[in-house]
Amino acid sequence: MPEMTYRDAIAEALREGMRADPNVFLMGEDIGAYGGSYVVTKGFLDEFGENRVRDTPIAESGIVGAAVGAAMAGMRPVVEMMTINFSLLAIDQIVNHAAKLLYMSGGQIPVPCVVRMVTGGGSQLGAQHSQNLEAWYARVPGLLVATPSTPYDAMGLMREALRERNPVMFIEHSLLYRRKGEVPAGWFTVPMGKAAVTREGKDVTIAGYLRTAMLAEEAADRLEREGIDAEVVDLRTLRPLDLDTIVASVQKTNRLVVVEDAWRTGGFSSEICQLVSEQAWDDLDAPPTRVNGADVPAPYARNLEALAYPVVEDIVAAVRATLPGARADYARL
Amino acid sequence: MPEMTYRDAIAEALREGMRADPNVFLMGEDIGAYGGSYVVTKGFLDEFGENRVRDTPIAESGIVGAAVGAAMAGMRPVVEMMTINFSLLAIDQIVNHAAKLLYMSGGQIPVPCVVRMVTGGGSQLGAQHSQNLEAWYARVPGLLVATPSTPYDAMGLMREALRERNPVMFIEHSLLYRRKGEVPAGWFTVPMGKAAVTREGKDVTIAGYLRTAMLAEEAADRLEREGIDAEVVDLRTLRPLDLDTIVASVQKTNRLVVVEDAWRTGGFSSEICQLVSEQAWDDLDAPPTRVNGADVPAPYARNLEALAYPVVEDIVAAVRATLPGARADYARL
Amino acid sequence: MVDSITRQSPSREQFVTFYRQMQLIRRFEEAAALSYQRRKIGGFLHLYIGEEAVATGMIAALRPSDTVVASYREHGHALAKGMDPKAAMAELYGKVTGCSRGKGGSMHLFDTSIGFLGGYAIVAGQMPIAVGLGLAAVQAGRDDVTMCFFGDGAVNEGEFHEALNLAKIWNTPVIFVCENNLYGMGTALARAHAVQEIYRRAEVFNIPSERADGMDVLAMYDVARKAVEHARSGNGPYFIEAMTYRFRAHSMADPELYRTKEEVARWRQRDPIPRLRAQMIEQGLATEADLNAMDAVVDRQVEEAVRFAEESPEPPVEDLWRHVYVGYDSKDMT
Amino acid sequence: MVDSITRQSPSREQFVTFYRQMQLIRRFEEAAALSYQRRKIGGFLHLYIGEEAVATGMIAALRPSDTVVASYREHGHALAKGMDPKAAMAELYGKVTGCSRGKGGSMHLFDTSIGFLGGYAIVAGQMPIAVGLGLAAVQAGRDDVTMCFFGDGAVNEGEFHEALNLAKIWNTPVIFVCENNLYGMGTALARAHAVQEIYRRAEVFNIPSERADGMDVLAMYDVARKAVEHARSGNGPYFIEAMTYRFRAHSMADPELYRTKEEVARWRQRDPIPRLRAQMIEQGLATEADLNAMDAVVDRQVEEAVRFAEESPEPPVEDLWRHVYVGYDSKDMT
Ligand SMILES: Cc1ncc(C[n+]2csc(CCOP(=O)(O)OP(=O)(O)O)c2C)c(N)n1
Ligand SMILES: Cc1ncc(C[n+]2csc(CCOP(=O)(O)OP(=O)(O)O)c2C)c(N)n1
Ligand SMILES: [Mg+2]
Ligand SMILES: [Mg+2]
Repeated sequence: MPEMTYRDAIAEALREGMRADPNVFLMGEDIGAYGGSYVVTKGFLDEFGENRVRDTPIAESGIVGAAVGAAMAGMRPVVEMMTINFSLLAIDQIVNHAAKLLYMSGGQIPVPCVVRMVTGGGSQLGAQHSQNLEAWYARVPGLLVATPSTPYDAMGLMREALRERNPVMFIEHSLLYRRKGEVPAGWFTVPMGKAAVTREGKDVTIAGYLRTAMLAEEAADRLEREGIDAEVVDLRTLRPLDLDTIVASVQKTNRLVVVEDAWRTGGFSSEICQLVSEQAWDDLDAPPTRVNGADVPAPYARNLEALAYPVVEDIVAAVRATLPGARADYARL
Repeated sequence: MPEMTYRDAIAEALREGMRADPNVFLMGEDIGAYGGSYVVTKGFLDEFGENRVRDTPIAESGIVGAAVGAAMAGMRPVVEMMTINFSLLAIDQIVNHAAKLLYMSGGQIPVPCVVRMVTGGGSQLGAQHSQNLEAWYARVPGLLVATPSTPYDAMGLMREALRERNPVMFIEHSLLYRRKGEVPAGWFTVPMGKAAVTREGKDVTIAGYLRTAMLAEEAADRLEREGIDAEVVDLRTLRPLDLDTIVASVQKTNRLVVVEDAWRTGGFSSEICQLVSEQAWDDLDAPPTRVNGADVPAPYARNLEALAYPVVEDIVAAVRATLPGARADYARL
Repeated sequence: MVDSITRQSPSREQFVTFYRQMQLIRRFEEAAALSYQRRKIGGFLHLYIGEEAVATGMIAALRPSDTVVASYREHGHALAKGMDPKAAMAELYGKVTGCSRGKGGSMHLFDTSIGFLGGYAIVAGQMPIAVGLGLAAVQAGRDDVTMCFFGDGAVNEGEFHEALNLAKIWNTPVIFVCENNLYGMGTALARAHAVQEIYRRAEVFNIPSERADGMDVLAMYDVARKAVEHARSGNGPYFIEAMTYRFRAHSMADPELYRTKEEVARWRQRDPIPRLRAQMIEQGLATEADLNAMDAVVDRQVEEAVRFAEESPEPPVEDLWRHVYVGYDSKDMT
Repeated sequence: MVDSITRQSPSREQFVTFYRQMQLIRRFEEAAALSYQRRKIGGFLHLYIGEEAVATGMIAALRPSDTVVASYREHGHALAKGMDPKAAMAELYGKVTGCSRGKGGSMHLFDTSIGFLGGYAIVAGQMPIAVGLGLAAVQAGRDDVTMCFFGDGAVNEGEFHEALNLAKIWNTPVIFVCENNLYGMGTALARAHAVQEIYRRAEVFNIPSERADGMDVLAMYDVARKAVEHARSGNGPYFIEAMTYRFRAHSMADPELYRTKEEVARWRQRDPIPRLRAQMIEQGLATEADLNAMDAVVDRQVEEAVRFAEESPEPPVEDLWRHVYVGYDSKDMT
């Protein structure tokens, strides 16, 4: 099967979507002449022209609001929000408008738009540019939240996003853009709300999304060498969340570790752990566990930043702590 | 002891704070001539004048940003954000600025400001005016989040907020303003991060905050009649969260129900449940349970809105489901 | 200020339409106030009484495929765009027969079939949305226009600024109508605005703008035609500041501490409805009796609307979980 | 545009100060670029090369108790306000000896002891903060002023608009300095701004405003004195649009697809440093040898700064959890 990067997979799905549907158009800061801050939309301006690849002023709320309005009127705008940090300036339009119009109008007004945004730290961009805020959007009734970790999922989910009838927050992790993976040449999609078991195992379930789905697989490799057989679940979308797949896995392994780059307090990992406690209590042999980023604004210094996000060792340690005999250590995690 | 309303308790603490410290001043939309949307600052303009009771234009980001700047320069601004819904327009200044300046500056720049906001639904204000978003702020390192439910706590926490060296999100619930309670005449404060056990019991722990702390007490009364002895914990602040008090209670009762008006998915209740699973796993006789608002934008119609927020019966049912013999029902909750 | 084009005298029919429309809005609002006092309507209620000439005159220049968005003070705009008063009143009552199935309420009227696209309760939130509606027309090559109503208070929000700039650089057919009623809740213009000539704010975006007398429906209609013509011909946005006044409180909860009774009384003398009435009589377009007959028709319409609302059923409880998503079960998201 | 007051000819000493300052910024930035290429500096790096005259001229009009805020392109402003180049470079290196203990990085320089209050990476985020700093002076009855630097791109953000209005209605002593370098990242002015005369944006807030030549440090100093005098005397905010140009890419990652080499070359001919140099020689204020000697001093200063940064220790690991709160253990919040 052909290999492709995560970046190219997103670009390809967008290009294909624009070719197929004249209602699809892009808006965002520096997506055109500049080529996109993360170089996803390179070449788009040449192919589709200024009308369908709209460079915008720096005005996040205005842009997202305009996307909402365009979507209400039957277009299918795709906004590049550059990074999720800047989406805080547009969050009112996302949460109070995009997510609520269908409901407030008694079902009259769907808002089919896609807001792409880069999440995550790890590149020494400092406190204001390194947040993982996707859990906030996953909290909001009315929004869908896609969080692909592989080129395959990125392409498949973007294809779905482009034919969704609901607003989709499409979250990309900056450290994944160069990730390569197999992507079939033919048509496929990845449905919203269907997690992937990317590795089967019987001793523990490790769940992640975006970068941490990749990390979870690395941790599973490492654990294998210790004789621990981990199952890995890549969530792929946070809303809808495929709880059934997680629960089914935990029913087999009896242990759960959820890994997330985001701050620990109030992260989506606690939601998932709690859902599993509710639905699979009798199957659990240890408390569901989280591995998260440190609850601090992102520090700039390389050595500090390295401590602020989960690494494979953290996952391995968390898994070990769920295993029989290790429970006493737990509180020290 | 003298009785006082929740509204008057907040007003009194503010008035007293302004009298004692010339650096304290208020800013907000319609806090002066109009008398405050929730009539908290009535009479303040007359007593303190326009300079210290600043009616502002409708410009949430500007106002909060100005408060951040004033705090950086040694003042102690108190912003009235009217409702938490509008704070989405200022969330960048709160999350990316107020919460991060101390850290980014390597400890140089404290931001001692208070942002007051009304949270909650239940008054048929519709989808855009009825959200409970306090969990978002409780998620952010750098912020403190106070959530008083009684006049006593409101006064005590506001007094603390006015001498804090960190930004405090002071959350008030609109349905509590008329609540009366005893407030001693002398000086007292309520420290950040100290929950209150408002009722002792041995069978189950019910935790809540703001309106749901009150609801939890009502549920405990109801349960008493059924012979169930519930302990009630009023969290009082979400960040810091007094986990020790919750865990100590659960170690006694072995059961936890957390009640919250907010959307279920990603609420602070899941965080608390998960924390208790982590710290008191062996003490739990049933999965920690949540009672939440429905995961929908708030509907306007009275009958629908009544279904969107927890009522006493929901808590009672959740408690029953945690008791021996009731487990089979659990999944149906 | 842009020069006024020569005023064309409207036909008798237009006078009658304006009169009926304004009277309908007035009576609708009065009925709503009564129902609110009877606790039949919940939440906030913001009345448009006094400002009827603005929505009436402006929207009269639109065609059905054009769209309108407004703030929470939008009953008048909805009715002017053609909303059935029954559906509007039932919405205020939170009934399933309401235009938003009772799920929106007074601040969130919607009816896509007539191009009335809301009803927004976040001050200025509708402004970028209006730009998007206009942008859609540009993208699709349609010549529909969008009319966006907002208050003087909205002018200081960042979204006002972002929306105007975007509207201009994208050359979108959006007519911005600032309903300057001199107060944002209790905050008087002078205390919130560095510059009080709001129409001037548009100048720095090169958007043609002008002030108009919002207490005169004919003046509003005049400027509306010019603005619509401008936008529909591909010349981009247009900005109108309508000087008006709300005769009632900001919402039903407001004790009006911030203005004097005299000020209100002064403005009431400029009431757009008696004014039009007098003009019609003066110009021989209608007699007192004609106008009274029209009033009676309107009264019946409003009574019917109230009765309809009273008698309609509440939304079914399943509606709580409906309309969160298209195509997903909202109970099954986690 | 406000009329220019008569230019007072600066003293020789001032010329020397300006020259040294601009040269220090230039060399500092060049050294930073090298260190970045050597991967000693992480994250984004936005160089101020070409724009030195703006910060230098403007900040020269301030006194130590006045405050300055700027964007992520703020090394020059920090140095001009008196930051030790060692502390600045160490911050870029993420060392504990950095002005922000290595926790801020290139975009977040802070030094309260000299009134340099950041270093902000959210476009326009510093603007309402500047208003707050000014407001604090008003509240406390101090006559300090705040200078707020931001780019042309920031002008379209809602916060720009909110900040200007607040600054004016509260009569705060804030000097807004728009560094119009013609691009926001790769977006040219004309493509993002409905009106390209940015200083005009201030007119609708009744804030006096003018354009100045940002490639001429003397011109900047002139207008700075006028603005500071205005603000310090209690007349409220002032707005300056400095026409300038960045000679380098937006950040080190930018391949500059959006402008031509010729355009850059044209602007390089207006480089403020050779220009001042020529003026000094022409006016007999310094010889080539004098200026070379000054250059050598600056070079040593920058070398020292780099050495200091290289040799300084990283922050201790405990620093990860420090400075989240004053007075709380940040590990103990839940
Ligand atoms: C973002 C936001 N901030 C504050 C409010 C509260 N609020 C509701 S109406 C209003 C005044 C708006 O005044 P104006 O725009 O002049 O409209 P008017 O009510 O006069 O028609 C305010 C502050 C809100 N709904 N949304
Ligand atoms: C709110 C926000 N949106 C987008 C960005 C990404 N961004 C960083 S710099 C920049 C361009 C800013 O241009 P300008 O204000 O002209 O400043 P300059 O870089 O030219 O000095 C953009 C869009 C950001 N940092 N913050
Ligand atoms: Mg108004
Ligand atoms: Mg620029």
